[in-house]
Amino acid sequence: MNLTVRYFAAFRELTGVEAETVNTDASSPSDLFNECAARHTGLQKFTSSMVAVNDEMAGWDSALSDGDEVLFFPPVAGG
Amino acid sequence: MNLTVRYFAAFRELTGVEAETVNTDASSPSDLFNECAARHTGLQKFTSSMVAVNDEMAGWDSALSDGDEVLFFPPVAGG
Amino acid sequence: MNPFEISRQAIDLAAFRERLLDRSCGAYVQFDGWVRDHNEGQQVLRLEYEVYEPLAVSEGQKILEEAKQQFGVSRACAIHRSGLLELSDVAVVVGVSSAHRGEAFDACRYIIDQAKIRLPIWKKEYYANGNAEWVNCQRCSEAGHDHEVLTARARR
Amino acid sequence: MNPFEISRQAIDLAAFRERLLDRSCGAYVQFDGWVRDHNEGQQVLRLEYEVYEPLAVSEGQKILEEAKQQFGVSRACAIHRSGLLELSDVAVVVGVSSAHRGEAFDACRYIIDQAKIRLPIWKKEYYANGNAEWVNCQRCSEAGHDHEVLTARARR
Repeated sequence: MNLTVRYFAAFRELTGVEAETVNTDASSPSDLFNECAARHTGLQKFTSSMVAVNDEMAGWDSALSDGDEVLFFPPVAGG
Repeated sequence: MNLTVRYFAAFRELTGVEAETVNTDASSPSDLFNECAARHTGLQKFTSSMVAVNDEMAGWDSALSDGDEVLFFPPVAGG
Repeated sequence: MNPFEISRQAIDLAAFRERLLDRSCGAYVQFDGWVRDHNEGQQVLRLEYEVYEPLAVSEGQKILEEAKQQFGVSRACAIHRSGLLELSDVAVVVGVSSAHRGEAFDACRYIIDQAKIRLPIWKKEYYANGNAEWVNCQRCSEAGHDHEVLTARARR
Repeated sequence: MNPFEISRQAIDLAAFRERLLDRSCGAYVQFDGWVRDHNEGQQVLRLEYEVYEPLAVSEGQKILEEAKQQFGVSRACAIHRSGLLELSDVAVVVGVSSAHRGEAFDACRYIIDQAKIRLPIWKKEYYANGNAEWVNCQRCSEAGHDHEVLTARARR
Protein backbone atom coordinates (compact mmCIF):
# COMPACT_ATOMS: atom_id res chain seq x y z
CA MET A 1 0.00 0.00 0.00
CA ASN A 2 1.03 3.61 -0.47
CA LEU A 3 1.15 5.96 2.50
CA THR A 4 2.18 9.55 3.04
CA VAL A 5 4.46 10.14 6.03
CA ARG A 6 4.94 13.59 7.54
CA TYR A 7 7.62 14.58 10.03
CA PHE A 8 7.34 17.45 12.48
CA ALA A 9 9.72 19.66 14.43
CA ALA A 10 12.77 17.65 15.61
CA PHE A 11 11.73 14.69 13.42
CA ARG A 12 11.68 16.93 10.35
CA GLU A 13 15.10 18.31 11.20
CA LEU A 14 16.56 14.86 11.94
CA THR A 15 15.34 13.39 8.65
CA GLY A 16 15.64 16.54 6.60
CA VAL A 17 12.25 15.58 5.16
CA GLU A 18 8.89 17.23 5.63
CA ALA A 19 6.79 14.63 3.84
CA GLU A 20 7.45 11.48 1.81
CA THR A 21 5.38 8.86 0.02
CA VAL A 22 6.25 5.29 0.90
CA ASN A 23 5.21 1.93 -0.43
CA THR A 24 5.06 -0.42 2.53
CA ASP A 25 3.52 -3.48 4.11
CA ALA A 26 3.85 -2.01 7.62
CA SER A 27 0.94 -3.23 9.72
CA SER A 28 0.99 -0.36 12.21
CA PRO A 29 2.44 3.12 12.77
CA SER A 30 5.00 1.46 15.03
CA ASP A 31 6.22 -0.83 12.21
CA LEU A 32 6.17 2.06 9.78
CA PHE A 33 8.25 4.20 12.12
CA ASN A 34 10.89 1.47 12.36
CA GLU A 35 11.06 1.24 8.57
CA CYS A 36 11.50 5.00 8.33
CA ALA A 37 14.13 5.00 11.07
CA ALA A 38 16.10 2.38 9.10
CA ARG A 39 16.14 4.75 6.11
CA HIS A 40 16.77 8.00 8.02
CA THR A 41 19.89 7.90 10.16
CA GLY A 42 19.29 9.56 13.53
CA LEU A 43 15.51 9.17 13.54
CA GLN A 44 14.44 7.47 16.74
CA LYS A 45 11.17 7.24 18.60
CA PHE A 46 11.52 9.12 21.84
CA THR A 47 9.37 8.29 24.84
CA SER A 48 6.02 10.04 24.48
CA SER A 49 6.34 10.56 20.75
CA MET A 50 2.85 10.53 19.24
CA VAL A 51 1.30 9.51 15.97
CA ALA A 52 -1.75 10.74 14.09
CA VAL A 53 -3.44 9.11 11.13
CA ASN A 54 -5.51 11.28 8.81
CA ASP A 55 -5.56 14.14 11.32
CA GLU A 56 -6.75 11.99 14.23
CA MET A 57 -4.52 10.98 17.12
CA ALA A 58 -3.88 7.24 16.79
CA GLY A 59 -2.28 4.39 18.72
CA TRP A 60 1.13 3.08 17.68
CA ASP A 61 -0.50 -0.33 17.11
CA SER A 62 -3.53 0.85 15.14
CA ALA A 63 -4.24 -0.42 11.62
CA LEU A 64 -3.12 1.35 8.45
CA SER A 65 -4.90 1.52 5.10
CA ASP A 66 -3.80 2.40 1.62
CA GLY A 67 -3.73 6.16 1.13
CA ASP A 68 -3.43 7.00 4.84
CA GLU A 69 -1.48 10.06 5.85
CA VAL A 70 0.64 9.21 8.90
CA LEU A 71 2.00 12.06 11.05
CA PHE A 72 4.99 11.41 13.29
CA PHE A 73 5.18 13.80 16.26
CA PRO A 74 8.21 14.11 18.51
CA PRO A 75 7.40 14.82 22.19
CA VAL A 76 5.16 17.88 22.31
CA ALA A 77 5.89 20.98 24.36
CA GLY A 78 3.12 23.54 24.09
CA GLY A 79 2.52 26.37 26.49
CA MET B 1 -11.16 52.23 82.22
CA ASN B 2 -12.30 54.12 79.17
CA LEU B 3 -12.42 52.40 75.78
CA THR B 4 -13.54 53.35 72.32
CA VAL B 5 -15.75 50.81 70.58
CA ARG B 6 -16.29 50.85 66.81
CA TYR B 7 -18.94 48.89 64.93
CA PHE B 8 -18.68 47.87 61.28
CA ALA B 9 -21.08 46.94 58.51
CA ALA B 10 -24.03 44.92 59.90
CA PHE B 11 -22.98 45.70 63.50
CA ARG B 12 -23.07 49.42 62.77
CA GLU B 13 -26.51 49.08 61.22
CA LEU B 14 -27.83 46.92 64.07
CA THR B 15 -26.63 49.32 66.77
CA GLY B 16 -27.11 52.50 64.75
CA VAL B 17 -23.74 53.55 66.15
CA GLU B 18 -20.42 53.94 64.39
CA ALA B 19 -18.30 54.56 67.47
CA GLU B 20 -18.90 55.07 71.17
CA THR B 21 -16.80 55.68 74.26
CA VAL B 22 -17.53 53.36 77.15
CA ASN B 23 -16.44 53.22 80.76
CA THR B 24 -16.11 49.55 81.64
CA ASP B 25 -14.44 46.90 83.74
CA ALA B 26 -14.69 44.32 80.96
CA SER B 27 -11.67 42.03 81.10
CA SER B 28 -11.76 40.95 77.46
CA PRO B 29 -13.29 41.86 74.10
CA SER B 30 -15.71 38.99 74.70
CA ASP B 31 -16.95 40.53 77.99
CA LEU B 32 -17.06 43.94 76.39
CA PHE B 33 -19.15 42.65 73.49
CA ASN B 34 -21.68 41.17 75.94
CA GLU B 35 -21.95 44.51 77.73
CA CYS B 36 -22.50 46.28 74.42
CA ALA B 37 -25.08 43.68 73.34
CA ALA B 38 -27.01 44.31 76.57
CA ARG B 39 -27.21 48.01 75.67
CA HIS B 40 -27.90 47.60 71.94
CA THR B 41 -30.95 45.49 71.17
CA GLY B 42 -30.31 43.14 68.27
CA LEU B 43 -26.54 43.12 68.53
CA GLN B 44 -25.29 39.55 68.71
CA LYS B 45 -21.98 37.90 68.07
CA PHE B 46 -22.31 35.74 65.01
CA THR B 47 -20.04 32.76 64.45
CA SER B 48 -16.77 33.95 62.93
CA SER B 49 -17.20 37.52 64.05
CA MET B 50 -13.77 39.02 64.64
CA VAL B 51 -12.27 41.64 66.90
CA ALA B 52 -9.32 43.97 66.51
CA VAL B 53 -7.67 46.07 69.20
CA ASN B 54 -5.76 49.17 68.15
CA ASP B 55 -5.72 48.10 64.51
CA GLU B 56 -4.36 44.60 65.20
CA MET B 57 -6.45 41.46 64.98
CA ALA B 58 -7.01 40.17 68.52
CA GLY B 59 -8.44 37.17 70.34
CA TRP B 60 -11.83 37.43 72.05
CA ASP B 61 -10.11 36.60 75.33
CA SER B 62 -7.17 39.00 75.03
CA ALA B 63 -6.50 41.69 77.66
CA LEU B 64 -7.80 45.27 77.42
CA SER B 65 -6.13 48.44 78.63
CA ASP B 66 -7.36 51.93 79.31
CA GLY B 67 -7.59 53.92 76.08
CA ASP B 68 -7.80 50.90 73.76
CA GLU B 69 -9.81 51.16 70.58
CA VAL B 70 -11.82 47.97 70.13
CA LEU B 71 -13.20 47.14 66.68
CA PHE B 72 -16.11 44.70 66.37
CA PHE B 73 -16.29 43.01 62.98
CA PRO B 74 -19.28 40.98 61.82
CA PRO B 75 -18.36 37.96 59.63
CA VAL B 76 -16.25 39.24 56.76
CA ALA B 77 -17.03 38.64 53.09
CA GLY B 78 -14.38 40.05 50.80
CA GLY B 79 -13.80 39.08 47.17
CA MET C 1 3.28 51.09 44.94
CA ASN C 2 1.82 48.87 47.61
CA PRO C 3 1.40 45.22 46.54
CA PHE C 4 -1.99 45.16 48.26
CA GLU C 5 -4.33 48.05 47.64
CA ILE C 6 -7.88 49.13 48.33
CA SER C 7 -9.33 51.13 45.46
CA ARG C 8 -12.39 53.34 45.33
CA GLN C 9 -12.16 53.50 41.53
CA ALA C 10 -12.55 50.86 38.84
CA ILE C 11 -9.45 48.65 38.68
CA ASP C 12 -7.14 49.25 35.71
CA LEU C 13 -6.33 45.64 34.84
CA ALA C 14 -3.70 46.43 32.21
CA ALA C 15 -1.75 48.57 34.67
CA PHE C 16 -2.18 45.90 37.33
CA ARG C 17 -0.73 43.20 35.08
CA GLU C 18 2.28 45.40 34.21
CA ARG C 19 3.35 45.22 37.83
CA LEU C 20 3.58 41.43 37.69
CA LEU C 21 5.71 41.24 34.52
CA ASP C 22 9.06 39.54 35.09
CA ARG C 23 11.37 38.13 32.43
CA SER C 24 12.41 35.31 34.71
CA CYS C 25 8.81 34.12 34.94
CA GLY C 26 7.16 31.62 32.63
CA ALA C 27 3.78 31.56 34.35
CA TYR C 28 1.19 34.15 35.32
CA VAL C 29 -2.09 33.36 37.07
CA GLN C 30 -4.77 35.96 37.65
CA PHE C 31 -8.00 35.70 39.58
CA ASP C 32 -10.79 38.25 39.15
CA GLY C 33 -13.83 38.38 41.40
CA TRP C 34 -16.75 39.74 39.38
CA VAL C 35 -20.04 41.15 40.59
CA ARG C 36 -22.52 38.40 39.76
CA ASP C 37 -26.16 39.00 38.91
CA HIS C 38 -27.48 36.49 41.45
CA ASN C 39 -26.77 34.98 44.85
CA GLU C 40 -28.69 32.20 46.56
CA GLY C 41 -31.72 32.61 44.32
CA GLN C 42 -31.90 36.40 44.59
CA GLN C 43 -31.43 38.75 41.66
CA VAL C 44 -28.60 41.13 42.53
CA LEU C 45 -28.64 44.65 41.09
CA ARG C 46 -25.43 46.04 42.57
CA LEU C 47 -23.35 45.76 45.67
CA GLU C 48 -21.35 47.72 48.14
CA TYR C 49 -18.08 46.89 49.84
CA GLU C 50 -17.31 48.37 53.20
CA VAL C 51 -13.60 48.14 53.97
CA TYR C 52 -11.76 48.97 57.16
CA GLU C 53 -8.75 50.12 55.22
CA PRO C 54 -5.88 50.32 57.76
CA LEU C 55 -6.28 46.71 58.78
CA ALA C 56 -7.32 45.42 55.35
CA VAL C 57 -4.11 46.77 53.83
CA SER C 58 -1.77 45.42 56.51
CA GLU C 59 -3.49 42.03 56.62
CA GLY C 60 -3.60 41.91 52.79
CA GLN C 61 0.15 42.49 52.63
CA LYS C 62 0.70 39.73 55.16
CA ILE C 63 -1.27 37.30 52.98
CA LEU C 64 0.79 38.22 49.89
CA GLU C 65 4.03 37.72 51.81
CA GLU C 66 2.85 34.36 53.13
CA ALA C 67 2.05 33.25 49.58
CA LYS C 68 5.48 34.28 48.31
CA GLN C 69 7.20 32.48 51.18
CA GLN C 70 5.12 29.31 51.07
CA PHE C 71 5.03 28.81 47.32
CA GLY C 72 8.24 30.52 46.23
CA VAL C 73 6.60 32.69 43.60
CA SER C 74 8.33 35.80 42.26
CA ARG C 75 5.61 38.42 42.49
CA ALA C 76 2.14 38.67 44.00
CA CYS C 77 -0.19 41.68 44.00
CA ALA C 78 -3.86 42.30 44.69
CA ILE C 79 -6.38 45.12 44.58
CA HIS C 80 -9.77 45.08 46.31
CA ARG C 81 -12.53 47.55 45.57
CA SER C 82 -14.48 49.55 48.11
CA GLY C 83 -17.73 51.40 47.63
CA LEU C 84 -20.58 50.79 45.20
CA LEU C 85 -20.11 48.31 42.35
CA GLU C 86 -22.28 47.45 39.39
CA LEU C 87 -22.81 44.07 37.70
CA SER C 88 -19.68 42.72 35.97
CA ASP C 89 -17.41 45.16 37.79
CA VAL C 90 -14.17 43.68 39.06
CA ALA C 91 -14.42 43.48 42.85
CA VAL C 92 -10.99 42.03 43.43
CA VAL C 93 -7.99 41.02 41.34
CA VAL C 94 -5.09 38.80 42.40
CA GLY C 95 -2.03 38.28 40.18
CA VAL C 96 0.92 35.95 40.68
CA SER C 97 3.96 35.43 38.46
CA SER C 98 6.53 32.68 38.89
CA ALA C 99 9.01 30.52 37.02
CA HIS C 100 6.56 27.60 36.75
CA ARG C 101 2.81 27.29 36.74
CA GLY C 102 2.09 24.92 39.63
CA GLU C 103 3.13 27.31 42.34
CA ALA C 104 1.50 30.27 40.57
CA PHE C 105 -1.89 28.51 40.68
CA ASP C 106 -1.41 27.45 44.30
CA ALA C 107 -0.28 30.89 45.47
CA CYS C 108 -3.10 32.71 43.64
CA ARG C 109 -5.69 30.41 45.19
CA TYR C 110 -4.17 30.76 48.63
CA ILE C 111 -4.30 34.55 48.40
CA ILE C 112 -7.95 34.78 47.39
CA ASP C 113 -9.03 32.10 49.88
CA GLN C 114 -7.28 33.89 52.74
CA ALA C 115 -8.44 37.32 51.61
CA LYS C 116 -12.05 36.20 51.77
CA ILE C 117 -11.83 35.02 55.36
CA ARG C 118 -9.28 37.37 56.93
CA LEU C 119 -9.71 40.85 55.52
CA PRO C 120 -12.07 43.28 57.29
CA ILE C 121 -14.24 43.71 54.21
CA TRP C 122 -18.02 43.38 54.12
CA LYS C 123 -20.30 42.97 51.16
CA LYS C 124 -23.84 44.24 50.98
CA GLU C 125 -26.00 43.01 48.14
CA TYR C 126 -28.85 45.08 46.76
CA TYR C 127 -31.67 42.97 45.36
CA ALA C 128 -34.30 43.44 42.68
CA ASN C 129 -37.03 43.22 45.39
CA GLY C 130 -35.71 46.35 47.10
CA ASN C 131 -34.02 44.58 50.00
CA ALA C 132 -30.35 44.65 50.84
CA GLU C 133 -28.38 42.14 52.84
CA TRP C 134 -24.91 41.78 54.31
CA VAL C 135 -23.42 38.62 52.87
CA ASN C 136 -21.70 36.16 55.13
CA CYS C 137 -18.30 34.68 54.66
CA GLN C 138 -17.78 31.61 52.56
CA ARG C 139 -16.23 29.77 55.48
CA CYS C 140 -19.46 29.84 57.47
CA SER C 141 -21.51 28.51 54.59
CA GLU C 142 -18.92 25.89 53.77
CA ALA C 143 -18.71 24.77 57.38
CA GLY C 144 -22.46 24.33 57.27
CA HIS C 145 -23.17 26.70 60.15
CA ASP C 146 -26.61 28.11 60.54
CA HIS C 147 -27.19 30.67 57.90
CA GLU C 148 -26.64 34.01 59.53
CA VAL C 149 -28.62 36.52 57.61
CA LEU C 150 -28.02 40.08 58.64
CA THR C 151 -30.89 41.82 56.99
CA ALA C 152 -31.00 45.56 56.72
CA ARG C 153 -33.26 47.77 54.70
CA ALA C 154 -31.56 49.32 51.73
CA ARG C 155 -30.69 52.92 52.40
CA ARG C 156 -30.82 54.02 48.82
CA MET D 1 -15.09 32.80 17.04
CA ASN D 2 -13.49 29.51 17.92
CA PRO D 3 -12.96 28.95 21.68
CA PHE D 4 -9.52 27.50 20.90
CA GLU D 5 -7.30 29.35 18.47
CA ILE D 6 -3.80 29.33 17.11
CA SER D 7 -2.48 32.83 16.47
CA ARG D 8 0.49 33.97 14.44
CA GLN D 9 0.15 37.48 15.89
CA ALA D 10 0.59 38.83 19.40
CA ILE D 11 -2.42 37.93 21.56
CA ASP D 12 -4.84 40.77 22.34
CA LEU D 13 -5.51 40.03 26.01
CA ALA D 14 -8.23 42.64 26.46
CA ALA D 15 -10.21 41.23 23.53
CA PHE D 16 -9.62 37.71 24.83
CA ARG D 17 -10.99 38.56 28.24
CA GLU D 18 -14.11 40.15 26.71
CA ARG D 19 -15.10 36.75 25.39
CA LEU D 20 -15.17 35.29 28.88
CA LEU D 21 -17.38 37.97 30.44
CA ASP D 22 -20.63 36.62 31.82
CA ARG D 23 -22.96 38.33 34.27
CA SER D 24 -23.83 35.04 35.90
CA CYS D 25 -20.17 34.48 36.79
CA GLY D 26 -18.48 35.60 39.99
CA ALA D 27 -15.06 34.15 39.22
CA TYR D 28 -12.56 34.46 36.41
CA VAL D 29 -9.21 32.67 36.31
CA GLN D 30 -6.63 33.35 33.64
CA PHE D 31 -3.34 31.62 32.98
CA ASP D 32 -0.65 33.18 30.76
CA GLY D 33 2.43 31.34 29.62
CA TRP D 34 5.24 33.86 29.17
CA VAL D 35 8.50 33.47 27.29
CA ARG D 36 11.07 33.16 30.07
CA ASP D 37 14.69 34.32 29.76
CA HIS D 38 16.16 31.03 30.95
CA ASN D 39 15.58 27.28 30.90
CA GLU D 40 17.65 24.63 32.66
CA GLY D 41 20.58 26.95 33.16
CA GLN D 42 20.63 28.28 29.59
CA GLN D 43 20.00 31.90 28.70
CA VAL D 44 17.10 32.02 26.25
CA LEU D 45 16.98 34.82 23.65
CA ARG D 46 13.75 33.94 21.88
CA LEU D 47 11.74 30.93 20.89
CA GLU D 48 9.73 29.44 18.11
CA TYR D 49 6.54 27.41 18.23
CA GLU D 50 5.78 24.96 15.49
CA VAL D 51 2.11 24.02 15.48
CA TYR D 52 0.28 21.41 13.45
CA GLU D 53 -2.80 23.53 13.30
CA PRO D 54 -5.62 21.21 12.11
CA LEU D 55 -5.06 18.78 14.96
CA ALA D 56 -4.03 21.39 17.54
CA VAL D 57 -7.33 23.21 17.04
CA SER D 58 -9.55 20.12 17.19
CA GLU D 59 -7.69 18.67 20.19
CA GLY D 60 -7.66 22.09 21.89
CA GLN D 61 -11.43 22.31 21.55
CA LYS D 62 -11.81 18.84 23.01
CA ILE D 63 -9.78 19.88 26.06
CA LEU D 64 -11.93 22.99 26.58
CA GLU D 65 -15.11 20.91 26.31
CA GLU D 66 -13.78 18.35 28.77
CA ALA D 67 -13.01 21.13 31.25
CA LYS D 68 -16.52 22.57 30.93
CA GLN D 69 -18.08 19.14 31.42
CA GLN D 70 -15.88 17.99 34.28
CA PHE D 71 -15.86 21.20 36.31
CA GLY D 72 -19.18 22.76 35.28
CA VAL D 73 -17.69 26.14 34.39
CA SER D 74 -19.57 28.59 32.18
CA ARG D 75 -16.96 29.60 29.64
CA ALA D 76 -13.48 28.46 28.67
CA CYS D 77 -11.27 29.82 25.89
CA ALA D 78 -7.62 29.59 24.94
CA ILE D 79 -5.21 30.99 22.37
CA HIS D 80 -1.77 29.54 21.60
CA ARG D 81 0.87 31.36 19.58
CA SER D 82 2.78 29.96 16.65
CA GLY D 83 5.95 31.31 15.07
CA LEU D 84 8.75 33.36 16.58
CA LEU D 85 8.34 34.89 20.04
CA GLU D 86 10.47 37.31 22.01
CA LEU D 87 11.08 37.44 25.77
CA SER D 88 7.98 38.31 27.81
CA ASP D 89 5.66 37.59 24.89
CA VAL D 90 2.50 35.70 25.79
CA ALA D 91 2.85 32.18 24.36
CA VAL D 92 -0.51 30.91 25.54
CA VAL D 93 -3.50 32.26 27.41
CA VAL D 94 -6.30 30.25 29.04
CA GLY D 95 -9.38 31.92 30.52
CA VAL D 96 -12.22 30.37 32.51
CA SER D 97 -15.29 32.04 33.99
CA SER D 98 -17.74 30.40 36.37
CA ALA D 99 -20.17 31.08 39.18
CA HIS D 100 -17.62 30.19 41.88
CA ARG D 101 -13.84 30.24 42.08
CA GLY D 102 -12.96 26.65 43.01
CA GLU D 103 -14.03 25.14 39.72
CA ALA D 104 -12.57 28.06 37.73
CA PHE D 105 -9.10 27.36 39.19
CA ASP D 106 -9.46 23.61 38.64
CA ALA D 107 -10.69 23.95 35.05
CA CYS D 108 -7.99 26.48 34.11
CA ARG D 109 -5.28 24.24 35.47
CA TYR D 110 -6.72 21.18 33.74
CA ILE D 111 -6.75 22.99 30.39
CA ILE D 112 -3.14 24.17 30.51
CA ASP D 113 -1.90 20.82 31.87
CA GLN D 114 -3.66 18.91 29.10
CA ALA D 115 -2.66 21.42 26.42
CA LYS D 116 0.99 20.94 27.27
CA ILE D 117 0.92 17.18 26.84
CA ARG D 118 -1.71 16.64 24.13
CA LEU D 119 -1.44 19.40 21.54
CA PRO D 120 0.84 18.91 18.52
CA ILE D 121 2.92 21.97 19.37
CA TRP D 122 6.71 22.05 19.62
CA LYS D 123 8.92 24.66 21.17
CA LYS D 124 12.42 25.48 19.99
CA GLU D 125 14.54 27.62 22.26
CA TYR D 126 17.29 29.85 20.88
CA TYR D 127 20.15 30.35 23.33
CA ALA D 128 22.72 33.05 23.95
CA ASN D 129 25.50 30.61 22.96
CA GLY D 130 24.11 30.31 19.42
CA ASN D 131 22.54 26.90 19.86
CA ALA D 132 18.89 26.02 19.55
CA GLU D 133 17.06 23.09 21.03
CA TRP D 134 13.64 21.47 20.82
CA VAL D 135 12.24 21.40 24.33
CA ASN D 136 10.68 18.23 25.64
CA CYS D 137 7.32 17.89 27.24
CA GLN D 138 6.84 18.45 30.93
CA ARG D 139 5.46 14.96 31.38
CA CYS D 140 8.74 13.33 30.38
CA SER D 141 10.75 15.45 32.79
CA GLU D 142 8.23 14.98 35.58
CA ALA D 143 8.13 11.23 35.05
CA GLY D 144 11.89 11.29 35.43
CA HIS D 145 12.57 9.73 32.06
CA ASP D 146 15.98 10.09 30.56
CA HIS D 147 16.40 13.59 29.32
CA GLU D 148 15.77 13.48 25.61
CA VAL D 149 17.63 16.34 24.08
CA LEU D 150 16.88 16.90 20.45
CA THR D 151 19.62 19.26 19.50
CA ALA D 152 19.56 21.08 16.22
CA ARG D 153 21.71 23.90 15.00
CA ALA D 154 19.94 27.21 14.88
CA ARG D 155 18.94 28.02 11.33
CA ARG D 156 18.93 31.75 11.78
